[in-house]
Amino acid sequence: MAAEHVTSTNMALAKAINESLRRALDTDPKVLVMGEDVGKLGGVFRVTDGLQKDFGEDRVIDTPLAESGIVGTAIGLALRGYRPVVEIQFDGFVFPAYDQIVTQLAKMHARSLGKVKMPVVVRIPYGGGIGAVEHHSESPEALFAHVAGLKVVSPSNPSDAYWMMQQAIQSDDPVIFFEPKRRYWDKGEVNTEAIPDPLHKAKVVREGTDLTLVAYGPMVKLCKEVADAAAEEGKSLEILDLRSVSPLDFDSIQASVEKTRRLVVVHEAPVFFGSGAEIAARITERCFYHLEAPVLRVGGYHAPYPPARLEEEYLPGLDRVLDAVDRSLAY
Amino acid sequence: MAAEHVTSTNMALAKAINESLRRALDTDPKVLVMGEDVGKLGGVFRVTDGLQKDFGEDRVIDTPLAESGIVGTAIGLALRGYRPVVEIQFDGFVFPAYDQIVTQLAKMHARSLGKVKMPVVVRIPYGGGIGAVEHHSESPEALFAHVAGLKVVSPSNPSDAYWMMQQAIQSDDPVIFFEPKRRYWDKGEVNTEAIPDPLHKAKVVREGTDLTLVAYGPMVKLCKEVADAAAEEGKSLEILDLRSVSPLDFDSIQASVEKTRRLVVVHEAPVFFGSGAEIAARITERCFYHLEAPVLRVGGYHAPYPPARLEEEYLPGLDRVLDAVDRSLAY
Amino acid sequence: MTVESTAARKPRRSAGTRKSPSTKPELVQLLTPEGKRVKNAEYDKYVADITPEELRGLYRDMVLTRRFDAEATSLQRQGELGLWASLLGQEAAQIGSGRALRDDDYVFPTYREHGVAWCRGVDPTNLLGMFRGVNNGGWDPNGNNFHLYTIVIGSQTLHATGYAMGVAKDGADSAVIAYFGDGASSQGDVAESFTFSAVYNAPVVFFCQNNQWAISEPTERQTRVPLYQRAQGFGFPGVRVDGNDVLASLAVTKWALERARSGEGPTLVEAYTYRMGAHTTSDDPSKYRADEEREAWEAKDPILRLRRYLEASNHADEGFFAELETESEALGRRVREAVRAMPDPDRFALFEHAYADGHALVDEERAEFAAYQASFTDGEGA
Amino acid sequence: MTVESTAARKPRRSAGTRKSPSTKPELVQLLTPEGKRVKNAEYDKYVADITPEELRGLYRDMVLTRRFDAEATSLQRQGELGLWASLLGQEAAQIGSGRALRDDDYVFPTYREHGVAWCRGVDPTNLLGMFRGVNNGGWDPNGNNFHLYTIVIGSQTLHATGYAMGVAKDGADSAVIAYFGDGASSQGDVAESFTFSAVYNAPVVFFCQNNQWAISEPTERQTRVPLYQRAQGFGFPGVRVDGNDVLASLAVTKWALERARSGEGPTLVEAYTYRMGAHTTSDDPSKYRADEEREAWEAKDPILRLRRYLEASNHADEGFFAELETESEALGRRVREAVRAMPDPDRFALFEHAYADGHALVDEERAEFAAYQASFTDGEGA
Ligand SMILES: Cc1ncc(C[n+]2csc(CCOP(=O)(O)OP(=O)(O)O)c2C)c(N)n1
Ligand SMILES: Cc1ncc(C[n+]2csc(CCOP(=O)(O)OP(=O)(O)O)c2C)c(N)n1
Ligand SMILES: [Mg+2]
Ligand SMILES: [Mg+2]
Repeated sequence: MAAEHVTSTNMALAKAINESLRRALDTDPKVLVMGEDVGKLGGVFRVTDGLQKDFGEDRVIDTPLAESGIVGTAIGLALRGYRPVVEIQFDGFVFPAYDQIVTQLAKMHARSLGKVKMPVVVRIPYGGGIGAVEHHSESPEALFAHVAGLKVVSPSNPSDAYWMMQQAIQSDDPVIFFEPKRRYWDKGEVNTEAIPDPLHKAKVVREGTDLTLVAYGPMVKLCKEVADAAAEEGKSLEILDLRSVSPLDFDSIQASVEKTRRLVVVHEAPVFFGSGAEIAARITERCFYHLEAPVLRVGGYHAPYPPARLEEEYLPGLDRVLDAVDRSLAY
Repeated sequence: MAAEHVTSTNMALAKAINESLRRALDTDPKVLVMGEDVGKLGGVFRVTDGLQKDFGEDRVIDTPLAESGIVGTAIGLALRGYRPVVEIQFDGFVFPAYDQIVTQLAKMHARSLGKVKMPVVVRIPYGGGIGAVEHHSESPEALFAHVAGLKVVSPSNPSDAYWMMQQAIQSDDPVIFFEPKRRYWDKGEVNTEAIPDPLHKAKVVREGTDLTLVAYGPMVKLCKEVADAAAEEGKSLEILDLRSVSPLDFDSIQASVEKTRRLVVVHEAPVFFGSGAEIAARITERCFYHLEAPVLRVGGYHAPYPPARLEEEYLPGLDRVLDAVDRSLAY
Repeated sequence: MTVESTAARKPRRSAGTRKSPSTKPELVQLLTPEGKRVKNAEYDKYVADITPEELRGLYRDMVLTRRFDAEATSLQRQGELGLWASLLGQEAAQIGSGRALRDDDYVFPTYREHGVAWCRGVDPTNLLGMFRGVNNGGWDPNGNNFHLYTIVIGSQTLHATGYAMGVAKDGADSAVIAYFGDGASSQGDVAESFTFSAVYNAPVVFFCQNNQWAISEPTERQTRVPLYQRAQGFGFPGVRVDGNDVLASLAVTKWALERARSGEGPTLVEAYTYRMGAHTTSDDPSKYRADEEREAWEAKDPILRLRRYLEASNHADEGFFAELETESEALGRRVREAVRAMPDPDRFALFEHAYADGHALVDEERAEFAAYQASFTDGEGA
Repeated sequence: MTVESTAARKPRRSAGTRKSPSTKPELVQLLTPEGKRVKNAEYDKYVADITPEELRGLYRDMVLTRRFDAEATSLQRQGELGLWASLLGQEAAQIGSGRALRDDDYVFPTYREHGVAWCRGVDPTNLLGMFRGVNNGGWDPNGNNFHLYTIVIGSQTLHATGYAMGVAKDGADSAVIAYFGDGASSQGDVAESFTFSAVYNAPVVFFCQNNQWAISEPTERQTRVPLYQRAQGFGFPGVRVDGNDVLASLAVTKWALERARSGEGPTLVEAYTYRMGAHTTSDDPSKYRADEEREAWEAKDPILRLRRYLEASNHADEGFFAELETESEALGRRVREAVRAMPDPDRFALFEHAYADGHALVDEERAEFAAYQASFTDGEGA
């Protein structure tokens, strides 16, 4: 990233998305923002705060309370040449729209043999750690990554949130944009004149030699804490922020694992059939002779997301990840 | 299985399910069969043929054309003490019901702290190979296995179809019952007085020493052909019919892999985030020092299910599985 | 071909400003906001034999429900609850409909039916578990024929319909009632529940509390005609009742339940009411609605209205109101204490109840979790 | 509490036998089955200036569509197609509505709108690709403003609504038409499309061909009142037209499109018609419906009806019919030959178009696939 005449501002992740949406609405008249309560309220997390005021009800659209309708009409708007960015209010409420996403949004481009594009972004605040009630803390990314035709991304910090949203909106493919809701209030520098990395490329956020930690979205920050703690014990962990779940940047993971020879994948979603499974399977295939230990996974359990008072037990935390690191290093 | 006074009949897989439903309707007045066209027509595959005639419209219920409604009302009926067996007409049409399945059916027991049971079976004819149009050939099992609260099974032969359906109906948990539609017409012996194996236990359907092939549903038959072909080349393959995708019987897979030291997983579903990923990840963890080669996966590609004239290229076939076997043995 | 013509179209009316083509919808009302009893040829008979004691009972229900609700709101502010969804303003709709039910009827609530829960005899503190974060549903639905709160908007209307289909299969003459909001009316599931219940003639009452708002969206974002009219296109009657009138809510619900019981099938009741508070304690209504609106609705307060009637008709004396005040305070205290004493769940509860018949992976994960916990010297985790 | 009471309930009427509470629904008809032109105060004006040539054109459209359809059915029997969904009997509904459209209007079909495709100028052989299994949709939707066939029942009604919202945003005065069936009316998506289109006042016509059957289920399994009535509860008009009357279908659709164009918002048209053939070539209607029903509908045949009118009014002579016969045969031949010549897709088409902007995994899989294919000595795979 160029360091000259930088226009960098410190802002929270939610605000970075807000600024990114604002820029998109400003520069492309075809961009629309749609969803429940995105207008005057600015969304329950205020991510769309002020946008309706500035761009009008025709561009920033409060929709009826029906997720299938939101995505289904966004598909129609995309067919008409618009670029809708739709908000699903919480992770657990994307399922009424799942049919439209899987059978229509994901397949329309292929079905038309490339004649129609589907530049639709589906924003989903996801993950736990905010003490919410049921359906407000889930991480369903694997359910989208398995579906061809979709792209699935998740930023971990304000700068990525800003730029990945720009790129998602510019993409002619549907992008499921998972926003780490418990990091909405975390601040970071955003340089709105930077040249961003490609959307689907992973980033080494910390170099290390003993073991690779792979994460995305809310778990990247945790992994940094883990690496700090491990460093105190003399262990050098490399951290890869995947940023994209579909496609997965296996090349970057492979490069890191060929160096460290050990891999631990961390996500909030249940381990069973989660991203970690795919990463473990493919990296083991690619790095069979490099791995000193099996790829270990730290994630949610195979149980419905628990009530808030138990979520700290359910979610990967410092100790659980360190435990996996130790187990890996013990091989 | 006891061999004395056997009442064994040769019948097609579809017929075996029909007989199993008939038995359930006959023995438990709380069992209901529901779905689109399940009545007079007997379903588009005739799996429910004759049931409405014999048990009446009150037990075998033609529903409005609305999958969310079918599963949602089945949940209500289960709350009232019924045991509904609902049919989704084809794999690709389960998605309108996905919300009810994931947010309600799967979570109701946990949400109620065990106070209410959800004995609902969701029957889904799945998979390709029948030359059908779009949405009629998919294998979405991973999308259900990732969801805690559901059980996911798939029989490969008439006997298992019969018995696993009995067990699914008797289960107090929701069971997603994937029926290998291209095997509906395959015949096999069904002993209606046998003592069946546990529902979620894998079966060694062929013993071997050089490599383990793991499959379920429609791919088991293919794996047998693969093993035959490999045998001609002097390779001894062991075949495990998983029967259950959630839970997965890792103990049985591990036992086999500890013997053969090589594993290839075959399914029709896309490889990316598919069952093979979970199996590879966990078995590699369990058998790290036993495996002579990485677990290899053969399955669908990361592309929408293709038009019928291309499905043979998309689906795992004899040569593609043999190729994977060779690659594994080459390590 | 590209679309070129851009002329000729009349300027579109922005949605929400569009007026209903029909005339002003009829609103069933038995008590005016001033507490005057008005006659209604159709519905009077459903409350004809109501006694002063029963009227005081309704009043007491509303007061105690409001008191409980206020206590919950303040417990949330004190950090004892993570969230609270207040029913403030909707007491009459809930108590009126709730008291119309028979014990053997079955209720499918949203997350706001605290007043109905009260009528069913669910201990109010049980409602708080999910809002405190100690469980996702803390009562036995079959204990009081009151299903768990459902958060995914609209889902429960299908459960209610299925349950009602089961009631019909059993040959029972009980009825089922499904609560939902004005926002929920847009969900496909609600429409499907209308279709299924009509086709199977299921004994279910759809009780829509139109409290004018779905979080920040006014009802005009969901429909351009009054919601009760939705029913006729599915082949069953819909009626709009003054949801701030407990007597009317009681009468209309009784009528609808009777229809269900006698094999007439589903009915839609739209209770026209107002969410006087925020959507939940996380919400800030000042972002999207004017104070004056709330003030206008305060004049129609459901509790005040019945009190005026009770006083004017001499059905209740000072002693009653004073006693109720005491009872009210006691309820608040009891709830406060019960919530504070509510223990956190054991960490192993994570793995409980995911399945009724067990699941090998859950067993494996539980064992790993136990070993992990045991690995800490203090035996307590970090 | 358990439910004990089982008495008192009247025996339930089994669903489907329940009669509509309303009176016999009005059916807009301009041509009787006998081919007599009947007056209609409201809709006559939409076909007042229709010329004999245009009438012959409608007839020709219907005949050629039926011929094409029959050819496709027989191509399926010959193994050239994997499946065919015949429109037999629905020609008038489709040609009437299809010819009401302007070029800049946009169509969202189901999988059975071959007649509408014909009106849009989509080459009929293009429709066959997906039924042959060489693609999942073989034409450019923007080429003729005719979207791809949609198989997931009801989905396209939301796409149509969104598209129409876009038309309105553009300030264009074109309209959008969404086709769906009687069965589809039960899907939540269709209800949501009614809600969205009403709330945003979108210029869309919902055209429901009620062909009496959803595979084996009669319309009574979907609704207990006539389907056109569904619209009013969402705040827009619904009308039932004789779907076997091409003139009436044309007139009513024109009216509805005009409403859309002039900012009046959505309209529901229920075209009352009959699926004279099987659901698809995979279906066997003898399992669930009586021959007599079909025979009764044959008397109302849409093509016969217009022919009688053309003949009685001397709008067409023997020569016209003879020439059409020849054209018809030529079309059949052309379709037959085109289908037989349709090549199988290249195997690498598997990986094409999954994404517009590419996807690393698809690239990787394509490369592996290529290497795998190349590994065979014959270069052809097994
Ligand atoms: C499927 C789904 N989408 C979104 C939400 C988030 N949400 C919770 S309450 C609510 C508004 C509900 O409005 P209404 O139905 O009128 O009920 P009210 O809250 O006014 O009682 C929304 C959008 C949800 N719970 N479920
Ligand atoms: C969501 C979904 N569920 C089920 C099916 C299977 N299916 C295909 S056509 C059909 C009946 C459709 O009936 P209707 O809407 O009346 O249209 P018609 O076929 O009569 O034209 C069904 C159930 C489907 N395609 N999509
Ligand atoms: Mg509301
Ligand atoms: Mg039909």
